[in-house]
Parts: sequence; C-alpha cells; structure tokens
Amino acid sequence: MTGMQAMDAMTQQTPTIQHHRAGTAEPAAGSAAARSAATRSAATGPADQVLLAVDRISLRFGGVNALTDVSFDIRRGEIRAIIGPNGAGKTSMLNCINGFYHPTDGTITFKGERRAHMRPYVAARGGIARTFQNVALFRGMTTLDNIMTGRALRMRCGLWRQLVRVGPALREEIEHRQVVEEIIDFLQIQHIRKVPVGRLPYGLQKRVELGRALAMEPDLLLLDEPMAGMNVEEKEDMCRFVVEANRHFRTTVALIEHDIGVVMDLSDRVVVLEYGRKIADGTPAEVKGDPAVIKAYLGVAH
Amino acid sequence: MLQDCRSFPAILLLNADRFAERPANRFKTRGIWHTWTWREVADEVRALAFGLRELGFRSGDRIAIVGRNRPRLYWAITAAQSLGGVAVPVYHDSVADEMAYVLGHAEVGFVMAEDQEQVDKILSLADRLPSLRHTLYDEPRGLRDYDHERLHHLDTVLTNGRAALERDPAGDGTWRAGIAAIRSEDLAVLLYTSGTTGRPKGVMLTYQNLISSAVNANRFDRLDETDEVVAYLPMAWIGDHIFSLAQSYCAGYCVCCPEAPDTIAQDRHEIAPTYFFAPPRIFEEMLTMMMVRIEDAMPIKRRMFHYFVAVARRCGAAADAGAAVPLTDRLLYGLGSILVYRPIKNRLGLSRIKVAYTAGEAIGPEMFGFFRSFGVNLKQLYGQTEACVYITMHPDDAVDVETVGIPAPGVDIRITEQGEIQFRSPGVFAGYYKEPERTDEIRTLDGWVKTGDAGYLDDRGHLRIIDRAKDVGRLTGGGLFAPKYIENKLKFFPEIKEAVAFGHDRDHGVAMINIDLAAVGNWAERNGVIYASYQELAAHPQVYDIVARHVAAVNRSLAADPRMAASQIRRFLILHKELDADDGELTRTQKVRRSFIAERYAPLVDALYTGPGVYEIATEVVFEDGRKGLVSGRVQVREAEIVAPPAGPASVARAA
Amino acid sequence: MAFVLEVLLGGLLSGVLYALVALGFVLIYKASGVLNFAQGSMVLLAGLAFVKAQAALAAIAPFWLAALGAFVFAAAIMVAVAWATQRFVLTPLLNQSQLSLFMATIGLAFVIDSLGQLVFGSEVYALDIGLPRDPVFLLDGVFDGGLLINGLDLWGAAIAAVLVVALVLFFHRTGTGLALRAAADDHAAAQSVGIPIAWIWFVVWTIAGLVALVAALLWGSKLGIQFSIAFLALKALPVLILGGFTSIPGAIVGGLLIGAGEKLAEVFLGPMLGGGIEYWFAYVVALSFLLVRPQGLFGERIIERV
Amino acid sequence: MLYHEAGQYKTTYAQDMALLPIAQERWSLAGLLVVAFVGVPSMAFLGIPPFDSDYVFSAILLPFLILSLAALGLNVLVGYCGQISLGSGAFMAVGAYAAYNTAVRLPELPILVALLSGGVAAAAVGVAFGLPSLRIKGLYLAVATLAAQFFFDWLFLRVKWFTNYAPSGSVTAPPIDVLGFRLDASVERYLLVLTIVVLFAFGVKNLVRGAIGRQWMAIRDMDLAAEIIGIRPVYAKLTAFAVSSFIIGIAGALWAFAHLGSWEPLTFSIDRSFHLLFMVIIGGLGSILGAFLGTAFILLVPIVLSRLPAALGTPLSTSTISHLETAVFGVLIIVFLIAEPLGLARLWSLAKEKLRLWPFPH
Repeated sequence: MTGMQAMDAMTQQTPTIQHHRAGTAEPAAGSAAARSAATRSAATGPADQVLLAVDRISLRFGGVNALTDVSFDIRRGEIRAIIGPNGAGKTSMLNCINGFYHPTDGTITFKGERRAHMRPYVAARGGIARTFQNVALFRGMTTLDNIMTGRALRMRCGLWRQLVRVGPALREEIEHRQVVEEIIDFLQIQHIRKVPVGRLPYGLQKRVELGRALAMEPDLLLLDEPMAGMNVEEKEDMCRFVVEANRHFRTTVALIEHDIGVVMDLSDRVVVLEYGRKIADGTPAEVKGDPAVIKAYLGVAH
Repeated sequence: MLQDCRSFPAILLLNADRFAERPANRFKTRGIWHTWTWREVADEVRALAFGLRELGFRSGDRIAIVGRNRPRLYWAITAAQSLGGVAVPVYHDSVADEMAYVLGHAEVGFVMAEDQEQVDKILSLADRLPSLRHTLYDEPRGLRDYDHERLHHLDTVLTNGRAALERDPAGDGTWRAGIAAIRSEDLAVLLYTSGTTGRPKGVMLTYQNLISSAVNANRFDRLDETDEVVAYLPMAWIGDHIFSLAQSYCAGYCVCCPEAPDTIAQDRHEIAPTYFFAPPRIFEEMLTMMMVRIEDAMPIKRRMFHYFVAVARRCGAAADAGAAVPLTDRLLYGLGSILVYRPIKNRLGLSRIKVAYTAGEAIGPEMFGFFRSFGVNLKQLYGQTEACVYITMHPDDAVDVETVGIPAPGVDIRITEQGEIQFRSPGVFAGYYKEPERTDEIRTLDGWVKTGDAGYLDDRGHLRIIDRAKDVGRLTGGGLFAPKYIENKLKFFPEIKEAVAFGHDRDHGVAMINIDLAAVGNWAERNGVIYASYQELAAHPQVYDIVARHVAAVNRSLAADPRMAASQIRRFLILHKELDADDGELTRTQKVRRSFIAERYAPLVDALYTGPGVYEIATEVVFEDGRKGLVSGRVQVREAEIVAPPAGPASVARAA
Repeated sequence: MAFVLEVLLGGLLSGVLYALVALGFVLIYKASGVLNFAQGSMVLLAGLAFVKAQAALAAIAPFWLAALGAFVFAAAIMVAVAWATQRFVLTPLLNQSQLSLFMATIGLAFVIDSLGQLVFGSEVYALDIGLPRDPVFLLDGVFDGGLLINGLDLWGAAIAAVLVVALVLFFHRTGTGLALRAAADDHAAAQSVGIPIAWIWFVVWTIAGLVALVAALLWGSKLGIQFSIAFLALKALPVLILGGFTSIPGAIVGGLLIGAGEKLAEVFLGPMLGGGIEYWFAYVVALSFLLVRPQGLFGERIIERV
Repeated sequence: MLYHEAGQYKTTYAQDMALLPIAQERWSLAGLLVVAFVGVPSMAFLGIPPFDSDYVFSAILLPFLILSLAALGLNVLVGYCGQISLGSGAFMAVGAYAAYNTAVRLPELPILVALLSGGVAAAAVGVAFGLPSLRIKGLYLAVATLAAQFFFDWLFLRVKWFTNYAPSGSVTAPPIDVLGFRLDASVERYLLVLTIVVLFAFGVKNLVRGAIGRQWMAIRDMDLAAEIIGIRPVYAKLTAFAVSSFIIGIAGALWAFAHLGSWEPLTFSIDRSFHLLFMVIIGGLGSILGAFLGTAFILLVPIVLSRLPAALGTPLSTSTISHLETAVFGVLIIVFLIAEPLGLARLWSLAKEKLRLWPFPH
C-alpha cells in the first residue's frame, strides 16, 4: 500500500459523493476497498480485534420497542456505519453505547469488558466520544473553549492550583491548549477560534463539535449524522476530516449517516437497522446487494 | 557590509551578524506568533542546506517552492541558493496542468511543498516530470502513510542536515566558502509570469538584479531593520519576492506570515505592519467592507462617518496640492482622527504604516484619496517582473493618483514614438528561461525593455499610463479607444467587480459587467430584494438600473476628456456568471483576459452591437475539483446614457 | 388520641388552604410551564382588593351586596393582573428558559406586593364574608368531649372542594378547558391548530387569579389579610414538590399531607427543637422527598431526550 | 474607538490566555486598583470630599464591596454553573454565625481565621444543600435552596446556642485585629474588605477561565453534552456550590464583622437572597464585572428613590418609598430579563465591542 494509492482513494471520494447526490446509484466499491485496506495497515492492533461488541441489545420505552435483539461489533481502527430509515433506532443504538440509555436486555462489551449500567461520563472515561445529530455545543463559550472542554478528562490540576493559576495550572492549560490548537489547525477553523459558537453557521458548528470530540482522543468516536444539513463542499470537508481522524488519530469511528454515497465511500463495514432490528451487516458492497436492504432502505428513502 | 554581499545567502550571514537578535520572521501558527531572529534563520537555513545536500542537491539544481507564505518556504529558497541552486516559486493555486508545465520547463529536481494538498498535486504529476528527484513538505498532516522514498518531511531533512553538519567539522567552512563564491550575475530565481496570453515565461533574475532593486527601494522609502511587513501575496509573484525576501534581507526588516487564508486581515491587524503592499483589489475589499458595514451602522454614526470622510478629503486634497488647510478644517481633522481615522486604521491594521504601495492595476482616485486622507501614506508604483518590480514610484512629497510617479532610483525611462513606455535599469532581467527569442522580442540590444504599456511623461516628469499599448485601439470613427482605462473607471464603483470593454474597430464602445456579490448582495438585503443565486441577482432589473447609473457617470467623465469622449459606452450587459481564473477568463493575478473573453462570449459581444434585448448564453465552467459543467442563462443588453462632448474645437487625440 | 386527631384535622384543614394556593401554581405550570412565584402575591392582592372594596361598599349597601360587589371588584383586578402579566411579562419572554420565566415571576411578585400595598395600604385587615366562626364538636360519641374544630375551617374545606370539582368539570367538559389541556401538552401543536398562546395564558392566569381570590377569602377570614400571606403562600412550593408540578390531585393530596404533617411535627417535635419548626418543616420534608422521588407523588416521569 | 489594538500580538499561550489580553484594559484596571487602594484612602486622610466623611465608607463603599463579594459568589453558582439559588441569604448567615461563634468561643484565634471559618462552614452547608442538584434541576432546585433559607432563618432565631444565649438574639462581633492592628476606623475596614474582595475577584476569574470554569459553563450550557465529554456532574456542581457558598459565607462574615458590628437574627432573611439574585441578574449572569455592576446598581436605586421625590418637591413617606423601591426592583428584573438577560455586564461588553469595532457596527 503506497501513499499514492491511499491518496487516489481519497481523491476519488469527491466525485462519487456527488454522484449519489445526483441520484445515480453507482457503487464505489473500489475506492472503499482501497481505503479500508489503508485503514487496516494504519491501525495499531491486529486488524480483526474487536473494540466494541453489542450483544442482543433490546431497548423498550413503555410499550415501544426502540431496539430488538441487535448484535454487531466494531473492530479496532475501522469506520463502521449504522444506517437505516428514519426511526430505525440508530440514535438509540448510539445512546446505548455511550450510556445515555440503559438497554433493557443484552450486553455491551467494550475493550473486552462487559459493561453494566453506566453513566455517559463513565463511557467518556473509557474512551467513547460522541457528536450529536443536532449540534450540542456549549453556546455561551468560544470555539476554543468548547474544544478545550474536550480535554476535561485529561486535566488534573485541582481547585487550589487553578485558583492561583500561575504555575502548574497554567502549564497544564498551555499543554492542553497545544493539543487543541493542533485540532483547530486540522479542522481549519483558525479564523473562528475566539468566536462564541452561538454565532457560527451550522456547518462550522458541526466542525467544532467534531473538534471537541477529537480533543478527547477517544478510542471510539460516535458520529450521529455528521453531515446532515451540509452543502456539498462542507460534506467533502467533513468526509476528509472523518477519514483523517480515523487514519491520523487512529480513531475507530462509528457513524450514522443518511447520505448513502458518503456511507458507501467512507465505511469499512455497514450495519443496517430497520424498526429496531438488524437486517444486514457487512461490507458496503455486500450490504448494497442485500435484497432486504434494498427493500427497506434504498428503495424507499432515496 | 551590505555592498560587499553578492547573494542572499551572503546577506543572511551578514544579518545573522549585524541584526543577530532582531526578528527576521514571524509566523502565526497554532494560535500564536512564533518568532525567529536573523541568527536563528541563518542556522535553520544552514541546516536545511546541509539536508538538501544530503539528498543530492547540487549547484545548478532547481527547487520549486509550492505553497502559501511560510517562513520555512522562504528559507528553502535561500538554502537552495546557498548551494548554488535556483529557486522556482510556483503559484500555489495553479491547477495541475499549469504546474506541470512550469516544473517541467524549469527542470526542477526538488520541490518544497507546503502540505498534503500540494504534495498530492506534485505526486499526480510525477510521471510527467522526469527531472523531479525529491519532494519535501512542511506540514506533515495526512502524509504519514505516504511512501517516503522520495518524499521527505522538512523536519527530517533538517535533522539530517544537522547531523551531517556535526559529522563534518569543516562543513560549515565549505558552505560559507561556497556562498562567498556565488557571483552577483548568477541566477537567483526563476519567476514564471502567466501573462495575459500564451504560456508562462520564466523570468530569470540574478542576485544583482534583485539586490540592486531592493537596496534602491529601501533607500527611496528609508526602510530599515525596525520595519515589519506581512507576507500574504503569492510567493511566485515578483512583488512578494522583492518585499518579503529581497528587501527584507537588505534592510533587515521582519517578515510575518499569516496563519491561514481566512485570517490574513486579523493577522495584519495583530501585527500592524509598517510597510505594506497590496494590489488595488485589496484596498477595494477594505473599502467595500467599510462601506457595507457603515451602511449597517446607526444613522448618526453613519452621518458622522461620512462627514469626517468629507473633512478628510478636503484637508487631504489641499495638503496633497500643497495648499494651506484652514484652521477650522485642521481642528475638525483632529476630531476626525479620534472619531474615525485612527479607529479605522486600527481596524484595518494600518495604524503603523510608514509606506504603503499599490500597483498592478490602476487604482480609483476616490479610493486612493480616501486612504491617503486618513493618513495612510499610500503611494503608487509601476513595475514589472522583468524590472524586479520597480520602474517608477511616487516620492513622498509628490503623490498624484493620476500618475505612477517618477522613475525609481537607477531606472531610465523613455517613451517611444508609438507611445510605448520603455525602461533600463540594473534590475532588468537576465532573459526568459530557454526562450531567447521571446527575450529579444521584449528587450532591445542596448538593454531597453519594452513594457507594452502606453503612456507619457507629464510636465513634472511623472509617468502617466493609459493602457496596454496593444490594447489601445481605434474606433471606426477614428477616436481613441483605451478599454482598460474605461474598465478601471467602471470598476471604481463598489457594485462593479469586473468590466470588459470592447470598441476597437467598431463604431462605439460597449461593456460587459460583473457585479460585486458582496456589495450588491448587501444592497439587496437592505432593500428587500430576494435572490437565490448570483445569476438571479445579476439579472435583476434594479441591479441593471444601478449599473446603468454608473455607466452613465463613466460616460460623463469620458465626455469631459476630449481624447476619450468618443469612446463612451453605448450598450452594456451584466454577465450571468463571475469571471474566473479557473475558466481562463482572468489571469492568476486576476486581470481580465479580454481577447479570451471576446472569443468565449462572442455571441454576447455580437448582441451588444445588435441592440437591446434578451439573449440566451451557455458557457462551460470548471469547478474547483476540476470537473466541468454548463452554466446557462439569459442576459439582457441595455442602452446606456450617452453624454454629448463639451462644445469646443475638434478633439484630437494627443497621446497616440 | 383525641388530641392527635384534633391536631391532624386542624392540619388537614389548613392544608386545604395550601392546596388551594398550590392549585393556582399547578394550573399555571401545566398550561404555560411557568412556576409562578407570584401566586402568593396574587392571593395577597386579591385579599386586599376585596377587603378595601367591601369596606367602601359597606357604607352604601347591605352586607351581602357589598361582599358580592367586592368579589366582583377583586375578580376584575385579578383579570387585569392576568392580562398585564400575559402582555408585559410572558409574551416578551416567549421561548425563554423556564428559569428566566421563574425569575421574572419573582420580579412580578415584587411588583404585585408593593403596588398592592401602595394602593390598598399595608396594615392588617380583618376579612369577613359571613362564614360562621363557631367551634364545632365532632364525634362526640367516640371521644370524650369530641373533637374541637373551627366551623370556618369546615366551610373552607367545603368551598375548596366545590372549587376543585368546578375546575375539573371546566377542564374536562368545556371547549376552552379541553383546549387548555391540549396546549399544556404541546405548545407548538396548540398553536398550529389555531389556539393563540397569548389567549391561553390569559385564561389560565385569570383562573389562577380567581383561585387566589378564593384562597384569599378563606385565608383572610381565618387570619386577616396581611403581607405575610404572600410568604405563607410559598408553602405551596413544597406542596408542589410533594404532589408533582403538574397534578391537580397531587396539589390537593400534597397540601393535606403538608398541612397535617407540619402541625403534627410542630406539636410533637417542635418542643424538642425549640419550636417554630412549622416555618421550615414543609420544605425539608419536600427536600427529602425530592431525593427519593423527584417527580413527586403524581408527577409525570421525566424522560431526558437526547 | 479607544481601543487601538493593532500591533498587539501574542507570542506565547500565556499571553494569549492572559487575564486582560488588551494592553489598554490592563492599564485601566491597574489605574482603578491604584485609585481604590491608594487614592481613596489618601483622600480620606487628606479630607477631600466626599471621602472625608465616614458615611461614604460605612454606608456606601463597605456595603458595596461586601455585597459585591456575595454577588460574585452567587454568580459562580447561578451565572457560571447555571444552578439557581434562593438561599444565599442563609449562606451569608451561616458565614456570619460561624465566624461569630469561632471568634467568641476560640478568642485566641486570629480574627481572619474566624472569617475563614465562616466561609468553610457556608461551603459545607452549600454542598449539603447542593446535593439535591444531582438529582433535580432548575425549578426544583430553587425550592431546595428556599428550604435552606427557611431552615437557617429558624435555626439562628430559635437555637440559642448559635447566638451564645444572647437574650435578645442580637449579637455583637468582636473587634477586628489584623496582625496586631486594630481596625477601628471605617477606612481601615474598607482596606481590609477591599483586599479580600480583590483577591477573591482575581481568584474567581482564574477559576472561571480555567478547567473547572469550563466544566461549570459546560454544565450550564448543556449538561447532557457535558456528561458526554466526561465531565462528572457531581464534581462540577458540588464544586460550584462549595466555591459559591464559601465566598458568600465570607461575605456574610464580613457583613457582620466589618459592616454591621452587631446584628439581629433575621438580618439575613429571604429579602437578602432576593437582592443578591437581583444583583446577579441585573449585573450580568456569568460575569465577574457583572457582580460589581449589579451591586452598585441595586444599591443606587434606593438612594435615588429616597432622594428623588424630595428633590422633585413631593416628599413621600418612608413606607411608600420602600414599596416603590420594591416595585422598581420587580419591574427592573422583568425589564432586564426581557431586554438584556445577560445584564449590565453584557451592555458593558457590547459597548466595549462597539468601541473596538468603532465606527463599524460589526
């Protein structure tokens, strides 16, 4: 695998994304395969090592079954897509993974540990980061401060040191600022560094939110429709950032996305949900050919 | 001593000595400004030179510099020169084909690229560049997994260079001896000028060319090591090479590189440079920004602003004309300084400006006067790559927007019978690389260079430019038609971004207009005009009305000049798309390519001479990623108001 | 034993008053999501208006007519307050956070308290609407001497019961009532089916104002009308926490529990703690309750949406 | 307009994250501090009006500083962490009585330690009453803090131990000795209080612009998202309660010791809580400056109201004026919540931004 090939895979994404937006359902298997190979060679651990396994998860609210008996796994270093029509339970799935909801049945194994009930911040400590479908930034704070909050877990100085600030607290603050600046540079948001996020357009807010998640240096990054509501150019940028985050920061990614072109292009494997049940699981090409998927999803939504 | 130095590496060593701890470069990255002193720069350049040598860089090798302004890219130029190499800065935004031509023509063996984007571009051209041996890059992001056999991170090169230096105790001496051996007539850089037509030409500039121009210019404007500039114009452009490298080395001033394209204005504000160069476009953007924002201000503030702008104009005009300013105006000007001028200069990062230059295009007198009246020492200069920029420039005590000033120190000027401006100076280039015939076309045997511009020297010895000599045409009626002159007048209106005028061999003038989306969009917003696209806004009848008023105003001013009265614009249209360098309609320096446009939009030109009405047009456009598409639209041709020339004897053109 | 029952009954009956005020809170909270800190001040204002009007009318009209006139006058004042609140406080703060609205009602409470006292004076006024004040002995046969109950309290309980029934009928049987319930569930939906939110607020605040007036009459008959009523009415807050912010039955049950609880606590725990624990007992009970069951006895379970 | 920032660039993160990154602001603040620490006492010493009268210190400057401190503390909780509190009067009371009891029962301890004990006790109580904030939010919390208010009102009124069995319930603080000096004159107490207030203002500023401050604001702006990135709500909220109540406790102790000298049990009633809340809202939620502006404003209103009618030739009775004052407060709160929910500090920063952008609006 050479850099040249990896680059080809990257540059090929752009046209295919637009292809799909334009409505032609041409599979982009070649580039996805090339990219997934790149990912594997880049990953630290063995390619097939399972980072997170979801085993027979069910989730009920009152009488409603949000998820029924769903199982799948996420391997270290891959980009895993979760797709499905509206109301398929995709977001509920993410909510279970990062501790917002506690599944009624089933288990979640993360880094080899079976988890009982846990709060979201415990999941965060374990290395799970998350972005939201509707941007969930801290509106009263600047871009810089928002991303700095992503470092909260890693900042150790106590109240007293922070009160005095000079000395260890300032040193620590600067250390983390450096990490955050790398992310700002990576996401090309230097010009909005000190702008309160409430004033930013939607596309940039999504970028800042991704930045905040990356600042946690997570092992697993959950992205809930990272490209929803973006124009083509913003989508391209976001795709690039996700791929780069996956490769450069060695982050395993699980994402929900409606744009099939993006999904087919970015992801190594796809799991398809419908009405809270898993109906398919496999590489983009496999899933694409699956009759159940075509019936449930491709035939309907797009 | 500076006069003993024959090359930039030699000057760098001198500066490391004489300005050792003074800042040489600043670069904003990761949110803060990093500073390098001259001593540190010399050290980095030496390490880089050794690193390059380790990679096999030898005397006579070419290194292409591809990227935005960054200290390390500038250092690469000097490092290569210190080994007897030649730097070839390339426009970072050129598309792959353009770049392939330049890199191939210059036979570069090395490329110093900014980041992944540029590396990708270079790698995609690798097959077409047999001479290319190694590619270096500054910004490692995204490049980690690339094949690093012939691709090197600059950090690695520097480390290797330092290691090599350590291994070889005599290395430093050899290096310095090599620098001392560089002759002033050696080639320093190859700068490719895109020109308005044809393939780019490689302008060969020697150390002597660059250093003498830089020294003269520094003396002319009394620049020294305390000055600061912001480097933000393309590195491949002679202007940036002179301002951000040659003059900086000679004077010892500090060059600051902005963080990102989006932060240039903010970074300029933070640095507040003392020496500033910008094409009229930048000043135009500043002015438009100000006008748009002041329109949103409270009425009282708006009136205050306009009132003091008028005061400044009054005082400024009087002062520039050398007349006495009345006491009341002087007091008002003082008040205006507090309320308007200083705050605005502060906002624009111009508050410490000692000298600011504009060049490349004619600047609107309104705009020019505006900045000057605020106390910005804005001047014009006239220059070319072939002259190492300086041909003429405004002296501090005789600034006049109608002229481009007096010949720069060491420059001789003559006007030919045909009205073409020619010059001779120590800065005159060594020729076009591998194209002696094109060199001969432009340079006479006795060393005069043809500028291709038409103009004349006025009674004070100041040069006035009319247009490109070959573009100055004739109407069928015999009247002079200087399209650029007319276009510039049109473009001085903030709503008009570009204009293309036609009239040569025709019986009257016509114009195609590009509206300025920012200015017109703002107008639309304030007036409740709804539009979905540029195209829709451009076709809006009210927008046509605005432009029609401006065309009429231009016609009035043309009518006032007997030489130009005949060339008034009789019909105009507003183009349905923005002229774009990617479509070949503008040069990379954003000048309109009139003949290309005439060909591409031939149906519209015909329509302009047919009569008013609505015409269909479809054009091919190139998107940013290189794909092509069709943009079609309906374009309306309108009649413009014509002004009768002032009564008087038959007007005879004098200049031609 | 009789003593305990007596205390309990007394507590329950004063709980009726808490319940009445809490009812006002619940009505407003249900329909507009606003916790109306000014509910107590509305009780005070209604009481002051009634007393002053009654005194003025007593000179020219028979007792019952003066009382009726005063009632109409006070009701009109409450309608005006509802309108002004809707117009000048709620509408401008549309879409603001619950906390902002809550703090605004604190401001409103200040305004109502002070304006009420500026206009109607700030002394203690006796209030008489002709309710019998004779002691009543209940269950003579069971206990020795029976249970001593104030007749006023019984009347109060009866009136409160009638009011609750009337309200329930209003909400479940009339068009306006149904619309209000719809609006409480979903503001946006209510607006989209053409129920103007401003009108809903006005109606709800008017009803809450009338409930406050009834509470003022009962409370005033017992204690007189004075500034402390506004603060006493804050006791309705723990009642709400106990009963749930959105539940009418909760307000009633909670009111009775708090009323009985604090009387019992005062009598049996008070002497040990230095007395006067009525002052805070309700709050501490509510606070402890919060930790166990945050949504209250009858409140809806809060589901966090992501 | 007054901000000529061009040419001020940062070469280190420490500079970039400095308290006041703009030079002009650094100079203004330094000037203000010099006036407060040196100018005002010198004027008092030299007898220059209005600082020649004790009234200015005891009735204006001391209350202003101490209440600003309390508002600062409350702002940490309400403005930065988004947790409402109606019990700040109670926390002041805890601070005052804890300091009093420490001073009276352990007279050998320095008085500053007694003041500190007020803060510590208030912090402990604050954490205790903050515990429900882990389960409940918003309006419920308001009720919980109200409970604190009523409970402590009762406690200090009825449990005589706290008032050292003083027959009337009214207690007198011992005189303030600092490092062997007895601070009798109000200008001396002013300097003590000023020093404490300035220290706390800087300390709080350090906290809110550091990691813990970002945690508080994250909880305030979106608690679910805060939890997602690993912020423990327990820690963030309880530290906010602790820091806030500590400061309010100190303010309570100062109010008792440095301002009142002797006080009645109901000095720290719910009215005080409301006043502090108003100061914070009007001054500006989430702003250090706001605490000072809000306090100044709330203190000025009664002064203006008590003088204005007389000045206009229509003297009013005291009770009328006090009702008017209450009404004005109520109206102001509503007006601010509607027009400028972020208060005077927001107006100030808007003005500042206007000046920086001058003459352009954006």
